[in-house]
Amino acid sequence: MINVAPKPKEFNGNFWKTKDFKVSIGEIVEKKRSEEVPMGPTPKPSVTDLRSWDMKLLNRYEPFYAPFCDMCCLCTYGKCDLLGKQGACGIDAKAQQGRMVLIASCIGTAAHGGHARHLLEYLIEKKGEDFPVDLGGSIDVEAPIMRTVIGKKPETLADLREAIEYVEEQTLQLLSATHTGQEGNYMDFESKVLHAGLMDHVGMEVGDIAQIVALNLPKGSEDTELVELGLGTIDQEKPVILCIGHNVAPGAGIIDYMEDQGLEDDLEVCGICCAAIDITRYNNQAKVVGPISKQLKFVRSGVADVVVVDEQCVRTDVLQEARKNKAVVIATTDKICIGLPDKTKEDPDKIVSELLNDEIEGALILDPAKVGEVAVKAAKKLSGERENLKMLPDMDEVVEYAKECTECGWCDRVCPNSLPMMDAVMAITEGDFSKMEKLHQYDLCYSCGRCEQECPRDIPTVSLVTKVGERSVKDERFNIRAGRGPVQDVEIRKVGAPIVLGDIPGVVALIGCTNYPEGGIEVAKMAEEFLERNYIVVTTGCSAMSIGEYRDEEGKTLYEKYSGNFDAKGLVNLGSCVSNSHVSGAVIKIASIFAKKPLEGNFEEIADYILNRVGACGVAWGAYSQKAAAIAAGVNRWGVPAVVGPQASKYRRLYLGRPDQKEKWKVNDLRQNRVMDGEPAPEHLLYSAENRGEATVMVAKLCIRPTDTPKGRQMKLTHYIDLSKKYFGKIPDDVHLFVRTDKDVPITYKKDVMKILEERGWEPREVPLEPSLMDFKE
Amino acid sequence: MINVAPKPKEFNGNFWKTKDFKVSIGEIVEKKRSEEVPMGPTPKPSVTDLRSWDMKLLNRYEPFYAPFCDMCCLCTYGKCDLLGKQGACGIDAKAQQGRMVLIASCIGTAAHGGHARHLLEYLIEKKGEDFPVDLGGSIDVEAPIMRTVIGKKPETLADLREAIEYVEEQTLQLLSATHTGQEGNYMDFESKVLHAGLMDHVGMEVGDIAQIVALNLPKGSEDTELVELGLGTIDQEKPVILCIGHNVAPGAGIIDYMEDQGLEDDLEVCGICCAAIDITRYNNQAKVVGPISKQLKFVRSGVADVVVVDEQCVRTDVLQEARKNKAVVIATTDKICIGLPDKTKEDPDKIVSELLNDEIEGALILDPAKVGEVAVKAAKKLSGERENLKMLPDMDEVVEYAKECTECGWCDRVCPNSLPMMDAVMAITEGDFSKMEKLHQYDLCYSCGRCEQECPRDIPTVSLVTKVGERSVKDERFNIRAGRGPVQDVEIRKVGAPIVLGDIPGVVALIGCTNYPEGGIEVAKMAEEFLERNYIVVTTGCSAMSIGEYRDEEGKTLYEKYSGNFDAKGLVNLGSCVSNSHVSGAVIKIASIFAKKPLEGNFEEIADYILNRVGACGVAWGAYSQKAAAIAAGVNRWGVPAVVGPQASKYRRLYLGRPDQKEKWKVNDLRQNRVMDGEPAPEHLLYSAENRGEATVMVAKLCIRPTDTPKGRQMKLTHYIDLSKKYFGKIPDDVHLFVRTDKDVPITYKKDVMKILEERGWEPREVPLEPSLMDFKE
Amino acid sequence: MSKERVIPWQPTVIAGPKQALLVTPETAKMMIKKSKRPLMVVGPLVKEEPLTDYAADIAAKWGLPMVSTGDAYKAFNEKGVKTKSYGLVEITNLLQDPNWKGVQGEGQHDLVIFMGCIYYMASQGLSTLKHFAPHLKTLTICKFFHSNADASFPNMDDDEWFRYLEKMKQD
Amino acid sequence: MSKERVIPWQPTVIAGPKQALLVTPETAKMMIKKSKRPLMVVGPLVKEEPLTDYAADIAAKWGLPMVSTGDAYKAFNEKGVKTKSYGLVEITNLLQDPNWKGVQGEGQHDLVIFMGCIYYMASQGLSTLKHFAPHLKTLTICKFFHSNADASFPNMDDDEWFRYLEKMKQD
Repeated sequence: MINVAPKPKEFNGNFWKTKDFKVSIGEIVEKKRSEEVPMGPTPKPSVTDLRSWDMKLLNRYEPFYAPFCDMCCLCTYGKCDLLGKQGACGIDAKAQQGRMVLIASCIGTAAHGGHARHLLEYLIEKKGEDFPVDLGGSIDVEAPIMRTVIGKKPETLADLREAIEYVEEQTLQLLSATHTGQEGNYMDFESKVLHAGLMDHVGMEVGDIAQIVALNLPKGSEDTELVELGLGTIDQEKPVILCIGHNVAPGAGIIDYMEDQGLEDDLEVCGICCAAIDITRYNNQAKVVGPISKQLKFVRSGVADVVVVDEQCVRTDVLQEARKNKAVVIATTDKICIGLPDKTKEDPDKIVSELLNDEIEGALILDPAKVGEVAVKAAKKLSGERENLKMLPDMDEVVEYAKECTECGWCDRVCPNSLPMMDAVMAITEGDFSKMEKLHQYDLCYSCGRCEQECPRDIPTVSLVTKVGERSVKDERFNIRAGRGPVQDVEIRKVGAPIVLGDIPGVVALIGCTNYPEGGIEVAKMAEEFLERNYIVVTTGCSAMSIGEYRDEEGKTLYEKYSGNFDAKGLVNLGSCVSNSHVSGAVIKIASIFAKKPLEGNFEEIADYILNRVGACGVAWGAYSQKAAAIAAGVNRWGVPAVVGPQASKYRRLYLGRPDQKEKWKVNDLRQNRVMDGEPAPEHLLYSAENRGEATVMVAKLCIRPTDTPKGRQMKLTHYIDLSKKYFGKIPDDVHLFVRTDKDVPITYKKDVMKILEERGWEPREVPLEPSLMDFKE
Repeated sequence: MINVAPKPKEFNGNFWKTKDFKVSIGEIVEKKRSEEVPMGPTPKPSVTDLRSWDMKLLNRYEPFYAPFCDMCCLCTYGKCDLLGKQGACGIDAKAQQGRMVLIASCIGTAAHGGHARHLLEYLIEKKGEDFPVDLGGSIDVEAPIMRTVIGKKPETLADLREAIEYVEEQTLQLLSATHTGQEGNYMDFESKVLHAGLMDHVGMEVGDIAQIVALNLPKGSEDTELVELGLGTIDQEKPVILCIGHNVAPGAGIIDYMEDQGLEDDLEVCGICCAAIDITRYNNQAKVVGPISKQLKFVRSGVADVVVVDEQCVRTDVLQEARKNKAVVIATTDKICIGLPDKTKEDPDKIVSELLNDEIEGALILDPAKVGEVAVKAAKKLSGERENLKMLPDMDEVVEYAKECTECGWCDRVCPNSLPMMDAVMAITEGDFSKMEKLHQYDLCYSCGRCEQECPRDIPTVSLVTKVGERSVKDERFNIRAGRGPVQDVEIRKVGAPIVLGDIPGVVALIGCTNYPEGGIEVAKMAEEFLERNYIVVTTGCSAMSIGEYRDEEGKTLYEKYSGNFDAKGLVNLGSCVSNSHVSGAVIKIASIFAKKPLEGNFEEIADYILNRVGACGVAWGAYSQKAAAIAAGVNRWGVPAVVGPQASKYRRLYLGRPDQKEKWKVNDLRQNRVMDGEPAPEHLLYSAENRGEATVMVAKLCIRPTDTPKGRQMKLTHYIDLSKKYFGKIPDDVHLFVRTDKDVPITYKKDVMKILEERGWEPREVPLEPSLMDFKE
Repeated sequence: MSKERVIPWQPTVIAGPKQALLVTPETAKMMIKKSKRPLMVVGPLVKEEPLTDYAADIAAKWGLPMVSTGDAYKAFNEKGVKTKSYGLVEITNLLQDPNWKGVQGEGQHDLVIFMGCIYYMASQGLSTLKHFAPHLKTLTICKFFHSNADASFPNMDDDEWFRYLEKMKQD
Repeated sequence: MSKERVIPWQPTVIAGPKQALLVTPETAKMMIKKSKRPLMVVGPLVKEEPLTDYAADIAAKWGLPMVSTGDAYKAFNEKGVKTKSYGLVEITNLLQDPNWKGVQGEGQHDLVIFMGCIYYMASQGLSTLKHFAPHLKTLTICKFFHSNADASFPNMDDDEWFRYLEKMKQD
């Protein structure tokens, strides 16, 4: 790390004291810059403007559909059975799947875009439209997505508004196409899905940049502080406020109020999901409970006195669950009003009194500052009163409940993961708690609660898991490096060449939820595996938390073991969900900073560059929601492949390549102006793996790119073969596809590989100099 | 008709010659007007700003859910069975239904809003941002929806852009709430549905006003010309261009090109769905084929040489169907690209040649002017070539096909309406074509094609219906009054009092699709029934067409028989789908012009006024799509009830009142400042009737309002009783609920009603002077 | 045809794991006998004979109060059969309210027998009751299998159906 | 439990009117015998004994080429059983292409027997083949009823399943 950039302002527990001062760090950016940049062909592309690029991608990576339902129920002509038939509107099964994926992607885009707009308007109200978008001196190419897509760099918060308006406009157009009697072709639905994904990335970038600059979150510093994580870190003696969701504003309101009142040490503020991440970016004394899989267990454990929900990934039964142990629920955004009375204009003390006297079930408070005051006051008052509340059944009761079990087995059948809940319950009746404890460990059971809902004897299985697992909770003391925001330009300058040439074997982005049995530990192990192998590992959201919940043999978390640099062996926590924009942002910056490609209006050229040259791969192992669909579509359109977990097969659509079809891999060599044979690199755009072993091997393979130097390719193939041997016990069957000339053959595996090459009748082939899917220039 | 307003400029076949001249009619509107108006409490309301109004409505008209599926399949936790259980995210069955309705309403809103934005940008490109929104001298309160919701009147096309941006922003926020882990309460989902409906109405108003002013469509004239309608009106000897969809631009492009080239008499331009309506508003020489139920039959009949599809309500198999008889398909918007190559930048002659030589399957042309040139040239060339193409099986073949039938009966079972297709097919084998002809008549079968898809013997049942029905086609020569756009202020001035006092018994709006067995004739008969009874009947879209397809005993269409005035016995065709905004617009104008309520930012007061005073009722008899859901939610939020057909039970949700619960009908008398007993008027907000008889009686009942004068009430009750006697053979059981004092008792039925009153222990009750759901002013 | 008898008449009405119990007239009658406050709902598809008679006779035999939906009231009224007229969605809405007092004001019903409503609309109404009216059972005696009911006759042709209805009139 | 045997193991996998045919080992073997180019696909859930043996023996008995998914290759390889390794989604994608030449390059398969893939993921893959691969039949011999297959064993406990598998090894 020689090129250390000027560090952004320290963020710490006291920074809000100065948060109204505008701080200038680094050089003043030349205001006219964006005007001088020549504009590419597609600034603010409409739905059809990038269709030709989409068709190139989609012809190579054909949509693979797995219908989740044979029928369509979207209009009152139906339901129509589409199995081998077209519906009453004429639609066929493939188009219908594409349509459902488009709806999901629009919903995902709406979640991020809606959040970004909401947050932006709040921040503009606080800071003014002209508040500068200044990410500090070490980041010059701020907002690479907006630069490319919108065609200019945002200088102020108002400029971000222009970007989000564009997202809103386009998303409405896209959603419109899902109406009955609109789009009818699956390839066009997919093109629209990809556009929705792109809009999602613009929306996420708007959201994160707005909060970074206006709330002075870390601005790309590689050594943000370690923040406490885990149930064991929460001091249950204090009043506890739990924030669930994704919007930093209410959490910031709480912290601001505590600071104003000098109550920093009197209460615990903790978070679940991205709200946790973003609150700790705002203030590192807040604590992270963990990812979404902890939510029902933690709420039911009764530790939290006040539960503040904002938006996204909040259990819709949170009110009902919190009421069980008399915790107070405050809803804070229009997204989640859960039927609560709107108390935004009410006097805070009156609200507190109504809440505590059970006059209202909870409160909807749309003003973050008022949320802060009410939450703190309510928590302080409640904390004492709730002390003697029995939150969970005691161990005797657990046994009594277990004895109710009739072994009908429906708990196992409705479990999304077919976990052996019945066995665990029955074992308890015999005094064996280990099976239930196993379900708790590493969130093998992510406590969705379907077993409990199904149980004909009303055994509260989630409470049983929670109670039995309780004894290990005190040991759950981990940490996470606070989300840093975007990657710095200097880092890109340093790693651009090694990535494009293949010397750094790849950038692996572990993102999204970890809602998969043992999903957290599996993500952590993937991180460890690739870190040990010199990959750059970036992470966000629940994956970033899950990685922090794992300790290696020496008892260190990976955040303690590895640096936060965007460099080989760097473990980079970018931040929350919206920080996923910095994943695509980083690869775009490689094109911009390293390859000096102009970004503005140049989507296709940039995406083509990334697809063919930047060995990056996303992993969303436990992703379950529509946001993940949109994020994946976005990274895919930027040319980055992604691997998802088995449950993601229920997203209905993957993008799979066909390595057996040589013609699919032809590339245009733009340097030599001719069509050349290529290789399946990357082989798939969106791939669902059945288990971690398969996923790990696939990630290594998907980091291969046509522009790898022989040295780089050797290294990538070595990792690919190593991992294949580890998980499959063999050299991969398809290794010959990725050997262009004998210089590519990894030295360690030379003999084995050469034998395979011979068996397969391998012949060396010419390496394209500038492989591309773009048309030749006329 | 004394107060005749200055007529808008005649529209006719030649008007485009002058269409670039700006025409000033009537007085110049005072520019400062909008600035001077005091602003109400909710300009540009956000999702939660009107929540309190929604809760008032929803508490009275509780959501009634009929799940279409027990499961939720929206995230990969699932599918979850919600029957008596909550899902993995915590959601319950009611919230899930609300969520699905919100998704549908957002999609519907997106269809109109997306269309409006797309059209607006096209028109701004053509006319400039500063092109004035001038609806002529007889309309002063233009854009009543925008005035109320946005808080100002649009002066230019650019002002419309501000309105549509607001729609886009809000819709994204609403869609966001459908994401997994967001809203969790069904009442809040419904509040959001109502907001989506409101956004839909803003979007529709933007769309229609933009096209009216920029394309100089009729501006509220009550005597627009009659336009030819029906298959029999099309001269099949000429080349035929068929436009399907909702966007006027490509159709206008075709007509402009024909005019430029002097080809007006050489080709037939006709339309299906709202494109037909809007093209005839642009040029009255175009012809209307009919509503959506004709689509598959007409395409398959092979009459059209070129099929131009734009957006909405286009069969997704249109390409496949058109290809069967070598018709050429041109797609013209991003909404429907159906996999066709984008030829927007190609030379028109080259496109024509590629199309005719089958080099391409069809073309996507995003430039309306180019669509015009290509469509006309292709039609002219194709027309001769296609002459000998066998479009439909001949009658011998029909019999041969019928003989294939094995009487498995699955055609009947998959028919959305359980029509007796099998019997009709079998009858043919015995030489009896009457049963099949019956299916054709009045579009009893609306030719969705599911029977055909299901048939194990591949009998092309739709072709059979089409062929057998062909002989009656030549008689299908009807007319429709061209869509007039908004209601004029002078009309409102005249009818405001009679409507609010009840002297005009009601405004019945017959809107949306007529996709219900015999839906067209049923809608026409409803129109006739209410016209004869002095109601004002307004209509739009496919309903307006269907009304034109009916002739009374004297052989007259209702358009010939009744005037186009917005007055008692007036049959007012407002226009296309987007003209539905003028339905809510008209009732808003009653509040504005007659009651002098300020509109700007005053949503709740206006809606409350409408709910309690304006006896209007919508009917969407054959509505099947998401747009209809959004439109209905919109009229409901404005306080207008709606009756939908039986198939609309598949929309999953109605809003039903409970006349048996007295406390639900209490009103605040704002004049006397006290709570008073009320009456169930209107009784329901959204009601699905099982057949036309039930619907007709319900419509009459739903026109009753608390502010009816005794005379008005007598009249309304007379109609209600008349119709109940006609369809049910009895005086309604609930008539006593609507008699406030004995002055309300209809003279004709005095004896019967008095007897009922006695039986029910009826007591007279005080009549509120200013009944309202709004809170008392403090 | 055996499988075809017990899948929804409109096959895509299938809504989830729960399916109606297939019943014979005997079982159906047992349900009525066991019920404390049964109700019969007849729709416009029984406006024609012999269905009006069957419906009226069955109701008379078992002492079932009758609700007519759509415009079915008229047909029954003309035969002197007393029914109470409701919209199908109205009566369904009332039936899902545990606090509703029933058509006779004596309390919510515990069994509702449907006959002759439009198939898909009845399916939707039955779905409402399946989800939100755990306090009552639904039985359909149409010639169509209604998977959203608690109990339903199978899909049948007219002949068989009439035999079923005939049996419903007897003890 | 009779009904519970022939609804999807995960009950919400129910996708529409079409349901798999319930088969016994006898019928399953008949399907294999009738097939010209069968293929067996084994997933990671058969990595443990006695399942690996069962799978290998059945394949050997009927001369079925084997594809292993996930990381199942290793378990079979270690026993000396030859399988070809594919991702479950990869092999499904190839199977839905009528022009694919099959694992042995001799032509697309006409029967695919699945065993031991993650239940819901297999369901999804079977849905793909149900919709888009009319050229082949799917058979599952897991202990779970797979409604998206053309033919499936019922839901069973281990004992019964092992008896079924034992029978699959015999003529």
